[in-house]
Amino acid sequence: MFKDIKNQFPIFKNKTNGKDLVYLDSANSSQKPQSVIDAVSNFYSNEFANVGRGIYSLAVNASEKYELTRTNLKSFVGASDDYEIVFTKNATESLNLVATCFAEKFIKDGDEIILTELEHHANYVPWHFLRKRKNVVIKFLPIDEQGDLKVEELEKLITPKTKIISVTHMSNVTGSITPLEEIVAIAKKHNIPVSVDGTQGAAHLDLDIKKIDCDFYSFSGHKMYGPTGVGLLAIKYKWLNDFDPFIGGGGMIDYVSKKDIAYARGVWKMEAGTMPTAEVVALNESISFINKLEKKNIIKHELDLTQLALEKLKTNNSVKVLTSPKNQGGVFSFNIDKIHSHDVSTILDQEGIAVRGGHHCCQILHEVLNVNSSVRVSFGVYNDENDIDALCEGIKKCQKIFEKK
Amino acid sequence: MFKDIKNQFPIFKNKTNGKDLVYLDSANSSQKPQSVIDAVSNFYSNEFANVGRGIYSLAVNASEKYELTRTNLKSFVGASDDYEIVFTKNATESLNLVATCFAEKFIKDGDEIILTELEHHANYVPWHFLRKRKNVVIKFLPIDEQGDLKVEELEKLITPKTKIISVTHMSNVTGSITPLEEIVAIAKKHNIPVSVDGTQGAAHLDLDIKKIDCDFYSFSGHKMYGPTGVGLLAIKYKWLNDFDPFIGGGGMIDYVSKKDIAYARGVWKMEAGTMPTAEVVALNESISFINKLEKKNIIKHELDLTQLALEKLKTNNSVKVLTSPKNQGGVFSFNIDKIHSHDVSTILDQEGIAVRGGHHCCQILHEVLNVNSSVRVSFGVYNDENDIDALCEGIKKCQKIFEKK
Amino acid sequence: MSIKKLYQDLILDHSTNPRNNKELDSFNRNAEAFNQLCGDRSHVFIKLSDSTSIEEISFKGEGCAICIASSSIMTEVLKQKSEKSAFSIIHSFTKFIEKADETVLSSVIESDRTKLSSFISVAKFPMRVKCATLPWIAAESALHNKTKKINA
Amino acid sequence: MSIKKLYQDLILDHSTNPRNNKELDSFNRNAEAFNQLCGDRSHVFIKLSDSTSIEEISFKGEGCAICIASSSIMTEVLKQKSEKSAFSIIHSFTKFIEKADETVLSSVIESDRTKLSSFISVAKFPMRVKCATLPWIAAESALHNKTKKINA
Ligand SMILES: Cc1ncc(COP(=O)(O)O)c(C=O)c1O
Ligand SMILES: Cc1ncc(COP(=O)(O)O)c(C=O)c1O
Repeated sequence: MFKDIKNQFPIFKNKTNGKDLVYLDSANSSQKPQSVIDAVSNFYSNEFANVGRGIYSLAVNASEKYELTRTNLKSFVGASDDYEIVFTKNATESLNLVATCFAEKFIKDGDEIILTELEHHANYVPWHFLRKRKNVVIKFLPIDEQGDLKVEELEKLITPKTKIISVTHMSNVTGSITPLEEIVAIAKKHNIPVSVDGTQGAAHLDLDIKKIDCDFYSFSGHKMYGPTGVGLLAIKYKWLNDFDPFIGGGGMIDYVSKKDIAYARGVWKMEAGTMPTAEVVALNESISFINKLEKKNIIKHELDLTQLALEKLKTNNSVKVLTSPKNQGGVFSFNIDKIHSHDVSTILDQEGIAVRGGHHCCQILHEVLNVNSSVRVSFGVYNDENDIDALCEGIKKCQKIFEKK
Repeated sequence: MFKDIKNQFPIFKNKTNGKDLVYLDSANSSQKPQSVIDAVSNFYSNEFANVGRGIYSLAVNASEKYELTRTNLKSFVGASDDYEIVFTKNATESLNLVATCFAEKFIKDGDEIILTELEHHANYVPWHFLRKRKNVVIKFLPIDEQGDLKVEELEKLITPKTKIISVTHMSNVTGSITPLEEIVAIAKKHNIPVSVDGTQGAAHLDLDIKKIDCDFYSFSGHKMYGPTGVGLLAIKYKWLNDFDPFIGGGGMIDYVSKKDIAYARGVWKMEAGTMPTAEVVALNESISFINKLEKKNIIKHELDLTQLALEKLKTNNSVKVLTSPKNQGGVFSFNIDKIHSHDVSTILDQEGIAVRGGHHCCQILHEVLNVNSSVRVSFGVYNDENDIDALCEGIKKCQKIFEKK
Repeated sequence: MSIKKLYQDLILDHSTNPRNNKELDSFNRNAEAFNQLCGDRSHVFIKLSDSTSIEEISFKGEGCAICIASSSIMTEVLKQKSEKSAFSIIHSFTKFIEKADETVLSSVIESDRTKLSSFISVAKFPMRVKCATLPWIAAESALHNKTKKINA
Repeated sequence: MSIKKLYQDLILDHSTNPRNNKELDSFNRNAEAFNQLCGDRSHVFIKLSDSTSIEEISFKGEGCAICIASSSIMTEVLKQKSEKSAFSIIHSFTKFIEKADETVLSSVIESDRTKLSSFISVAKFPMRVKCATLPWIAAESALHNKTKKINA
């Protein structure tokens, strides 16, 4: 669908192990289009200054660009005025911010929170900290045989002690898409805020935060064709008022004396120290890149590839795809009979194919599915049918090497 | 001394308000040499992959480059095997990490910590959090009339309840350099660890962490000619073992189940989620850049400029430099009689001169010095005598505008 | 460039000799606004009569020439105004600063308009806009009887 | 390329039919090593005799072909060795893997050397080095009588 789009990504000009690069690891991090790379260089070369501090022209211009990205991100996530965008260093920091700041004010010893079996470690470890610190009880919404969340069981997990529900937008292992609106509707009945790990959703799924109506939505720049070093948090404004700051330093204060400190308000309270300036500025180009292609085209493109890949792999009896979700995005994982995922990854790499082997930071899900690890395939806008053919060939190669014996 | 060095910094090719850029705000953030800018582009264009997760070639190569920066940073700070380097998002996060992780394990209600009147908000607000959370008592080592720390009074501030001392390497307002070795010697007698805010030191002062023998040294990439989005923490290895992680997520765990989590060890424990990959990789070029010029030349260059500037400004009776430290780096601040620092900054900006007006995130110091704000001049390798002449002319212009009345 | 238009005589006059620069002996409205970016602060005191007209108004504060001049001129302009017309002037001035459009001030009486229009160049210096509007934010807040410090 | 050299017959044989792949009924040394990056784990059990020679050795673990083969071959090689020569072999093997230099193995007896040298290509795959050395790290740790799980 996106003809010649690989040309916009310089990485595909190079060979990997003598082969054309077949990049099937976008769920890990996406490659970067030239426009984003140029935005970084350009900012450093012509416009660099620290933002929000100087009042000279360079600094004013830099601050305006920085804020422009914030404004455009609001439209990108479909936020109304109720929401603000906070910049962090990655989705992981956003999720930690939510867990820590929320707990500080609203969670007491023995309270309960609900996660799911699909969660990435980034949406579990921060809550585990609270388990250590405050004896918080963590409950996991289970998945069914297809790998989809059993949303119908959510109600049963909720008690008067349930203080927050935190769920992924899409599994980074199986591609199962969470029915967020259903979950939020149930949570609302009980007045429980919902935090969404949108790291896999932001670049690959329809995103209308007003419609979802969640309280927090965390995601990462580097997974949406943007630079590393910048994370995002869409947050309902009211929480910004309620929360204490997560990290303290310059730029987030109002007034400082030896005796006391008054914090700044709104997003400023949460952005301490020199922020990832060039990264935020360049992120604006990622948004433009995605908007130009149009989300609905991206979704269709990646889904078509996923369907095609799954169909082709079905003909190979030794390939076991982990689950078959009802509602799936452009990610799936599999194992080849008797071959460990790392061996698969190493052998595919020799063919120029980049896939990730391991547990993809989802050890709980792997335990639930009773596999030690898996090979993950995830798509981006630059993938095409040739990539799938290369994958199928590569898998045969793995089998041949291991059959040899 | 560094002839034609401006050519290495593309920002100086452009005009600011029709004038050549006179950048005197390096203490805020330094401009970037072409080699650093190219390193970012190059990494994204030819070598990008997420580090530490994939086992395909691109990922392996990226991980090796990432670790190479760590290795080179160890030499850069003069670390022995006792020290490790942790990557963060900025110096502010490094300082928060130290305060939070240290306090979690070693500070209890009513304990005391010692800061100084010179500290940047980044080395005060995180400790203020503890004051709120644990009733920690914060004491401030005062400065003398010259603006230097009264180190001789440190001993008096120490009590059996003193748990840590955290001091800046150099004031980002007055340029006063802290006698770190003296302070560490006193602290050692009482078995108190010392954390150093090296944000101004790393690129501008002699740095031999073994000799200083502090426990923590926090600094930022963007102030050492490197990219935004990456901070550093040099930390004595033993603390890495003692500390719990600061932020939780992927990459910092050993093993995860629904019931419990085992954290990774060493630096890994502290690097959760996708790190500022391109930033860390490019930072290696900043180190090379500084090493090639040689620290001792940089120090001399910046000191010469500072002396020259101070001498020239002495002839202007309306200019009041805040303090005259005995041991000064390439930073100083001043006020012009009856003209507010922001007005000075705006007027200088029209002449292409970038200086910062305000309290420079050091409100306590300004209160101690009994001024509301000041104009700061700070030097980098690209400054020269012409910049000082421009500054002196610009100051006269300010005076003329305000005399007009 | 417009730097001399920014620092016009009237602004320099008011910044070096600010009028009504004190705390009122008696007041029934007050509010403080604060510019986090630069540390400027403006504390406005108002004595509102029973008929809700501004009998007296003054300010204390720290800040740049623009901020002090704006505070000083504001106290002159708002004095003796009814609460309603004060709100209207505050609103017009804020718009005027942001848009650098003098027609926005057309409803203000001429003697006031002359003073206010000396801030015409501020819009060209985006970081200074807040300096000019800070005391007005404080005044509006005071009139609304909010005493909490505002981070403008 | 060297992918076929990496997955040599001997390695594939041991990875699909690992020897001594169980927990010993009786043992007096054991340790577990863990590769955080990929989740591989190797738990080594040793029965050390009074004369400190390795009477029996076995492993349990999860991991890739390289890791399992290395574990299996290791148990064959270390069995019946004295503690001292076991340390020496562990040391040589680790060096050999890192440097891809067969001469490092010169002090190892020939029948063992043949087996160990099948890992010669691992060094060309940096991310796989840990896979090969993981069980050896566990064995060394067990011999040192450290039972704490190691994150290798
Ligand atoms: C002395 C000092 N400490 C800490 C910081 C904070 O550094 P960063 O903004 O990179 O986190 C700065 C810079 O603003 C500084 O000058
Ligand atoms: C579902 C999910 N959540 C969170 C994360 C963490 O994102 P980051 O590494 O950018 O912090 C990832 C990516 O690894 C992810 O896939």
